[in-house]
Amino acid sequence: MDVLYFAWVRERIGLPRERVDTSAATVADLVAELSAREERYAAAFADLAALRVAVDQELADFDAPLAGVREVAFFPPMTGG
Amino acid sequence: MDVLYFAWVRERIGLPRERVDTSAATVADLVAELSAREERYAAAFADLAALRVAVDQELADFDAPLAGVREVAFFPPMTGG
Amino acid sequence: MRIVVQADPFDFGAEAAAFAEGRDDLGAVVTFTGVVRGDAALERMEIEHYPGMTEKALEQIAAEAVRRWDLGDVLVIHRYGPMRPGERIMMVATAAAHREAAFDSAAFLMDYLKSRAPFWKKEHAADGDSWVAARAADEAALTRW
Amino acid sequence: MRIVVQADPFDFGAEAAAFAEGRDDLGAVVTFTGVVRGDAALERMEIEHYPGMTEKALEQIAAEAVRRWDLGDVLVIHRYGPMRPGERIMMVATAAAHREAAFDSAAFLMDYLKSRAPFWKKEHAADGDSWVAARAADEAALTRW
Repeated sequence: MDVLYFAWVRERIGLPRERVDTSAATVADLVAELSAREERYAAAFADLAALRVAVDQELADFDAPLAGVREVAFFPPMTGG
Repeated sequence: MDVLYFAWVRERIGLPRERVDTSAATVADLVAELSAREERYAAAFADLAALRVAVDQELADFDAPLAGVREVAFFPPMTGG
Repeated sequence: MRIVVQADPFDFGAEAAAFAEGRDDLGAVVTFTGVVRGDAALERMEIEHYPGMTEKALEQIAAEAVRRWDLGDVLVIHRYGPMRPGERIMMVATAAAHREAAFDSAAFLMDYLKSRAPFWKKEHAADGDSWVAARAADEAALTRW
Repeated sequence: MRIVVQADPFDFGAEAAAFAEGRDDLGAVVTFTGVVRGDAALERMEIEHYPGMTEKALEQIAAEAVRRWDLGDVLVIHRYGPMRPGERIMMVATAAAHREAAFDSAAFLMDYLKSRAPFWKKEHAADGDSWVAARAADEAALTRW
């Protein structure tokens, strides 16, 4: 699936999007998998309360299932308007 | 003093303004004086709850005093905007 | 603060564009525009006002808004005379640092303008003329401020 | 209903003038405009967004406003990319028969847009860059709807 990062999450991880092959069942499992990879991921995901997640471009919770999902995005709380 | 009429009060009385020489102490006294004059005044002032009054261009109550006042206006509730 | 009472139409786009233009201390601008609503029978609307008192009342209402909220600018334009359905009757605009003050003060201006500024609307229709009655809801709206 | 997401500046005056123009069933039109606020140190603001999701989120928010209020028209324009202090970031416009619906729906659109549409602001200042933090008050504002 495609994993996208925005704002300071993108800056901390160092890339805007990547292709991830995973068998993670939920968003939280995916976060654990990425955090185990490298320090920059662990740093970006250190405080989940400061993060928001979208699954296939809809806001979702960290326990959302990933079966059939094409795109997951991580970002800080939004500041539009 | 000048007495002004607006909207249907003006139409009912038949003129937009007139000069009135009066010794009425309050707006209510002036209303009684005008109503005693002619039927068209009595008709216009029949229901004071449906009327508003301004004394020297400020909204006022019917018991407002008239000493030193130059201009009194009678009109229905306002419908601007 | 600018208060305009006039018979002529006003250019809403130009007024909206010029209001608080380039002010970088004001993050939020709200405008409200009132338009003549029509139905099949309405031919025109005629607005009567009280010259002298009208300007004074609008200035007092705008000054009260400035006293209650931290506003960078306020504009009120209100027409009188004949208007057709679809024409713009009036506008208000408010500008503030944040959106809450801009929204609340614009709603406040409208509530007070509706019931405290000396304008009266008469509808001229195919089946006769009639003065628009004040809405009880408009008077009631004042109690929230 | 029109939703626009673009990098280019938009012509606020022209958009405001064209919105609901000549519609004689809509007596009340409200616009809100967001402007880049500056202080001495701010050189520019950069807005990042999530192409695809942004449009979808704005459409859902506008559709929800149309579901809750009887609106004749809705417009949302939001920019992304670099902007200078004083520039217009975005606007919403709503049109309804009466002012309550126009005011409430515009405030609703702004509250949801602030916290539910995927935009992020970064300030570039003489003394460094920083991401704008979400305000607790903005999240709290959603509970009133």
